[in-house]
Amino acid sequence: MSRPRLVDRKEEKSSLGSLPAELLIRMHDLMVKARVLEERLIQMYKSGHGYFWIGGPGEEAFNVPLGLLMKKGQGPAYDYLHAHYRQSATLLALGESPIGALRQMKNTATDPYSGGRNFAGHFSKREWNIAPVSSPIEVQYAIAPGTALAQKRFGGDGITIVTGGDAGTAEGDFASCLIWSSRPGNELPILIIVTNNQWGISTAAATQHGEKHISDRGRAFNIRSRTIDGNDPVTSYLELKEAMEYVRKERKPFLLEAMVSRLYGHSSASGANFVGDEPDCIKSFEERLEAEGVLTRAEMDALRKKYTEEIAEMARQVRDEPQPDGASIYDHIYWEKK
Amino acid sequence: MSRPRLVDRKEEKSSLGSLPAELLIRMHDLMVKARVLEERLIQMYKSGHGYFWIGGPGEEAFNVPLGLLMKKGQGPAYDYLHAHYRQSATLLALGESPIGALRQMKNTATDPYSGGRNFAGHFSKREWNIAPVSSPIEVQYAIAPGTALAQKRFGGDGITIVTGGDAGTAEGDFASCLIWSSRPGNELPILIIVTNNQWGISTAAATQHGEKHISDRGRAFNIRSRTIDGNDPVTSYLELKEAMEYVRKERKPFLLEAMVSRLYGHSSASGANFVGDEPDCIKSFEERLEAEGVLTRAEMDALRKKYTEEIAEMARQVRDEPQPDGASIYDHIYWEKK
Amino acid sequence: MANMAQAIRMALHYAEENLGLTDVFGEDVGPPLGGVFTCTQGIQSAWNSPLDERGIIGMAIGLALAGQKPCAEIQFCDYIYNTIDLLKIAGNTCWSSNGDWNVPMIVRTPVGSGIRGSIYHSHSFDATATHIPGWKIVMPSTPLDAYGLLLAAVLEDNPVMYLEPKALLRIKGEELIPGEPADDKMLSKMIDAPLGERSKWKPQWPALEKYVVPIGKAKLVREGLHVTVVSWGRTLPLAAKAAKALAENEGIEAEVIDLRTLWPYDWEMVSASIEKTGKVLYVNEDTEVTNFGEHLIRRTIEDHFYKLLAPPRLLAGKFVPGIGLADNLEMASVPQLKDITDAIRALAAEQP
Amino acid sequence: MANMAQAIRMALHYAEENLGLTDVFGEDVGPPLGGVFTCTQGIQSAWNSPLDERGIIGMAIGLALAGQKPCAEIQFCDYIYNTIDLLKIAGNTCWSSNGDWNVPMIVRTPVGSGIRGSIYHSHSFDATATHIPGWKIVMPSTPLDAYGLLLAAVLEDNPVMYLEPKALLRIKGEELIPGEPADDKMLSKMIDAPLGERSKWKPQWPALEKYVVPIGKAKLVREGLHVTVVSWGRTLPLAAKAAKALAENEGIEAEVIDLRTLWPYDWEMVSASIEKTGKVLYVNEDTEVTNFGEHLIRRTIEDHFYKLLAPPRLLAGKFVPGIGLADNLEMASVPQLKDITDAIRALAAEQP
Ligand SMILES: Cc1ncc(C[n+]2csc(CCOP(=O)(O)OP(=O)(O)O)c2C)c(N)n1
Ligand SMILES: Cc1ncc(C[n+]2csc(CCOP(=O)(O)OP(=O)(O)O)c2C)c(N)n1
Ligand SMILES: [Mg+2]
Ligand SMILES: [Mg+2]
Repeated sequence: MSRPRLVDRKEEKSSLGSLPAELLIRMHDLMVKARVLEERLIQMYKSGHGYFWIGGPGEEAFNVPLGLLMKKGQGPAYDYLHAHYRQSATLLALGESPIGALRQMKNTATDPYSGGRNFAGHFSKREWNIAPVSSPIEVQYAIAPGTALAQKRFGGDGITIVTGGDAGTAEGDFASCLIWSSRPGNELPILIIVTNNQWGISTAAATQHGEKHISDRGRAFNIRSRTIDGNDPVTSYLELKEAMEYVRKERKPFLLEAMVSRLYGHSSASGANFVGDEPDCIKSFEERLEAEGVLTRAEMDALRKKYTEEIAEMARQVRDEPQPDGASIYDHIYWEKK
Repeated sequence: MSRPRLVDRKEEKSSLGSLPAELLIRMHDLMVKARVLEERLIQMYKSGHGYFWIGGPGEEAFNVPLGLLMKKGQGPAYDYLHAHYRQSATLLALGESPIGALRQMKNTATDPYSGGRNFAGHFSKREWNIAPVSSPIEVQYAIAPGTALAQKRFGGDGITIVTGGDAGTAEGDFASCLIWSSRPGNELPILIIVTNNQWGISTAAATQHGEKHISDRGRAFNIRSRTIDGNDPVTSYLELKEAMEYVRKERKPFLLEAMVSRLYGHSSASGANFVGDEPDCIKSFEERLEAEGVLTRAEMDALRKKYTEEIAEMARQVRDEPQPDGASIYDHIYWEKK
Repeated sequence: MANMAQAIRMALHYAEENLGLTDVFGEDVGPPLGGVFTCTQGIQSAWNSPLDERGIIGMAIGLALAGQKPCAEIQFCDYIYNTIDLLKIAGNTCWSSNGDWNVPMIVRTPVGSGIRGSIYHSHSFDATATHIPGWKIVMPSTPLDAYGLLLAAVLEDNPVMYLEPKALLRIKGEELIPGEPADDKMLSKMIDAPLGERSKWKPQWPALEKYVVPIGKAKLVREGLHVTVVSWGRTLPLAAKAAKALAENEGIEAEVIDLRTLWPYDWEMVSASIEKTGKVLYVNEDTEVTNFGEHLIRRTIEDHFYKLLAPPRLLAGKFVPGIGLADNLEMASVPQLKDITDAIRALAAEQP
Repeated sequence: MANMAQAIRMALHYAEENLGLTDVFGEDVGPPLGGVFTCTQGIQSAWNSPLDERGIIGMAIGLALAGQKPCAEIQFCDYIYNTIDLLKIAGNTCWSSNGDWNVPMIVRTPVGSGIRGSIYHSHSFDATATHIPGWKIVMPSTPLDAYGLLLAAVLEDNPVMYLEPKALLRIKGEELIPGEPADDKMLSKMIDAPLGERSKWKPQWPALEKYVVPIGKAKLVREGLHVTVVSWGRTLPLAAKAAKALAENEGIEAEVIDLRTLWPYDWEMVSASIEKTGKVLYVNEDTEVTNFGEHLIRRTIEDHFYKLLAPPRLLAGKFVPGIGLADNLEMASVPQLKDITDAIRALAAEQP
């Protein structure tokens, strides 16, 4: 895989100055919060407080702006998110408390996303149009056009957002998404995102993918397509904003590929250790924030400490929460009218 | 769908003179033979000598050269064909007798392709590397990379050819074929063909496909790709030859989209009547052959008459052949060593 | 009387007008064709999709998540087998999200043999469908039930698999659908699209009424004392016919139950009948290994073993890779009238 | 002794060296990982594929058609459900072409619960696989059988589904694989890839010998007179353990059969045992509706009804949409030691 092509913003780093300091600080805050959460989840796994970890450290620079830019609410007037399992940062940026993720890690009955049934990172929140994350790779790309069609019909500016990894684009569902999103006269308001970390578990993208950029696959369908540096939160914010505005207004699809890192490997199955040889979006962002005088090192250290403590406290709380009952397996097989 | 883009040979009709008269006559002969066969199959269906017809009238100008250019034989040194259900002309061009198709139409025990089990047009001939045609649309695109990989490994110049319709490219298997054929360092010797008749049963391609040309989908994978006029046998021959030479030599994939006609509608389910408003490749080829003095009208009429009689005679023969026994349903569930 | 294809069409019309059905879609479902079996002709909300079954099921799930009420069609159930993972997702979404989301979608698909459909237009889907949790699965054998079950499906909050026995789609019913005109020629003029050019055609719908066949309720088709026959779909009318002839000619009184809903099924009715007869034959045309009828046999054994007068029997499709095109092959592969008659007779005669 | 993952690895090695196995492939099957359960570490012909199960099965079919001998892996059987149509094609190609082509391919895939795999790493595939004609289906419960069945699979001319009970992959065997060194530490040093950097690592294979467990032969794991227990995969060792304890503590003598091949299965052995005991319990962990054990019950009823001393029983997974992550959920969803013990005890005690 070649390096990301920064279509408009060329090779130079995006300038922090293109965003207000307040927003930069907010993004940084959320990125740190998300990282601390994921590191806590890993620690829980390592100390036996969960069976499996998978999550998004290394994708914060992209996932935080995504959450900030989403139109949050329930129903077709608002944005739908069909996420994959690396998007805690998006959820936090939307305003979710980290405790839900901790509960799911510990598979407690209180887990708000699955009641202790599903793995970490498998969010679901109907109240905010967060469709349930399911483990099979790429199925969300087959499903997302459905919410987008409902929105096309509804009008307004609500859009559908679907995300997944690079390796998964080899599944036919990714192609289905492109096809169903670009039917002539029935183009859908859908932002099709690929977070490309250049790995599928142990398999390097370069060994399996003949595409220079995954986003090139959109071109045959006349879908506006772009590959960006997802490790830069400023680029991510600006590119997402532009793409989302296009989708909201034109009611047409946009394919956005974000180059990101996978900072703790694939999952707990591969050890969940810090990899060290991939760009760390928080580290580089913090260097820039410090260099440009937006935040001091001390402020940033304090922030991380604050979140570490807060989330550690939540983890302690979760530890004592009850596990679901065996008999509860029969609950919710069918819908219970509310 | 826009008109075919004749990449190299622009808008002008390909010249008959670019091929020797002998070859033109041979192609014409086979095209007529194939058309007469299909029309006989339709007639058999209409007079109750078969339950279902589907086939290739309107694709002869492309399918005949394909058969002529194939390297016929068994095993990886020869070409594999993963066909769909409109390719009688390819089989005839390879040297197959029409009687097999008639037998399959009449579902006799003598049907060489399925012993009376499968629909018309569902060829299978291991001796010539013709993989069994199966009804589910597009699965051949998932399977074909397998024979191509065996050939890559084997060396030589045998290639894999896979064909299917335009509507079917919406299935994920078409995308899978592009991906598996273009793995970096493992590119496969495969000629990926789409015969685009701009319809899927009753559904116009223009209503479902945002692609200008289906062949554009190859570009993202750096697959050499082209759309040609499949109604012109000279163009088809030359383009196929070029594409096949590339695949044979370079051992890399090529995506070829041929614009063709569907002269009797989708199948017997839609009536199997002549449609009249689509280009008829035999008619236009015959006009050119006559104009350029390659064949006279009388010769061509005689040829058609000859095939009509020969094939009618075969149909009469087939009429009296036995049906398979009920008890035979248990035969060949598993392989019987030969 | 309407045939089953017309009944389905009328139900879709009633549902889009009155029950909030929003999308009827799939390959060739919209104009001009209105479905390969004409089931969706004249439906306002019918539209053609790309040729992509995974896309179709995915679209239905997405629409349902967004509050729409979609009814997707898979043109033949033979082509649904690349979507089983998505069907499983539709069936597990409510459970996996611990009751947060539901997926109120319908999948309609023609099943079974009877039209010389060869290997890929003859499949049954009973076994595979009933092995997927979270769905409700129905299969009418009469036009009136087709109408009533489809209305029930539209009113459901959960995914419903609506299986259409293709051999019965063109068979006229014996009961009027509420609102249907008594004269079928008139009905045909009103709601069947003309052959050929039809771009300006519009159906004239009769004043249909609401008629719901509750999901989960079987139908007692014929009363009898000697043996219980449980069937559904194409084989049900054959079972009824066999039972009638056996009663008239041989004094064998078979009780015939149309299961209608495969899941959750009406065990109460089946069980009561077995209680009475002590003998049960399950008939369906799916292949016989890991067959849904085998589940019903297990259930029978669990609840009735010590009172049975003979082993519960299964008559189903042969375990072969396909249904061959030639007559002899199809006849030998799936239960025919004679097979069913023989099986009932043998079971009735069976003595420990 | 080797564990099952090592046994599979050794079988693949033996087969690529001696039996013409050409391709071992799938997601993360090649270097550096050698499979998520290490089953393909050090295999010469192992290679990584794109993340595309349909492409994997399609590739295997194509390779088999071209005279290769592929062994494809689906990383978890939970992810095989979008390929059922292709599996059906692999199973029907010989029949559809009237014996013209065969498809000698293997699909290996881990199945079942036992590692807290939550909804999508706990599926069983018995029911779905046994409903597809044209395949042979095996499922070892010991490393030695894993070795012998995999060699048999490579020698087969037809598609073979090789199901790996994931809970047993890391369990050491009690019998030596022919050629395996007696010391497992030594074995591990020879054939387990080191953690971390391993790009230069090469396995040192022991001098393995040919050992074939014929497809279609079950194994009598324990003799007994009171009740027959038929199981396979994860639940088999539990059944054996339960039987042992019941014999030692309660005088209940259960005969335990490891079916090993699900299709075509060894009815001769099962039938003879039922003949002897008059009571049979089928245990598996797939969901219990339209379950392969229900087929075996039907078969039992057909052949043994009048001589049975109690109804044949099924103990299987609960019919819920998934296996939940939390301990309590997994334990409540699929048979555990206690459930099996209770079921054997109850059946042994059952009196008409
Ligand atoms: C259909 C399916 N196949 C296989 C898996 C096992 N699996 C889980 S994650 C993964 C790799 C995904 O790679 P990518 O799409 O690039 O996403 P990433 O994890 O890198 O973010 C695989 C193969 C799965 N979950 N679903
Ligand atoms: C998987 C699958 N879905 C649906 C069908 C039913 N069907 C048969 S042919 C056809 C249209 C195919 O159109 P296209 O791919 O363009 O090929 P053409 O018939 O036009 O040559 C459809 C939908 C099928 N055979 N297989
Ligand atoms: Mg990745
Ligand atoms: Mg077409």
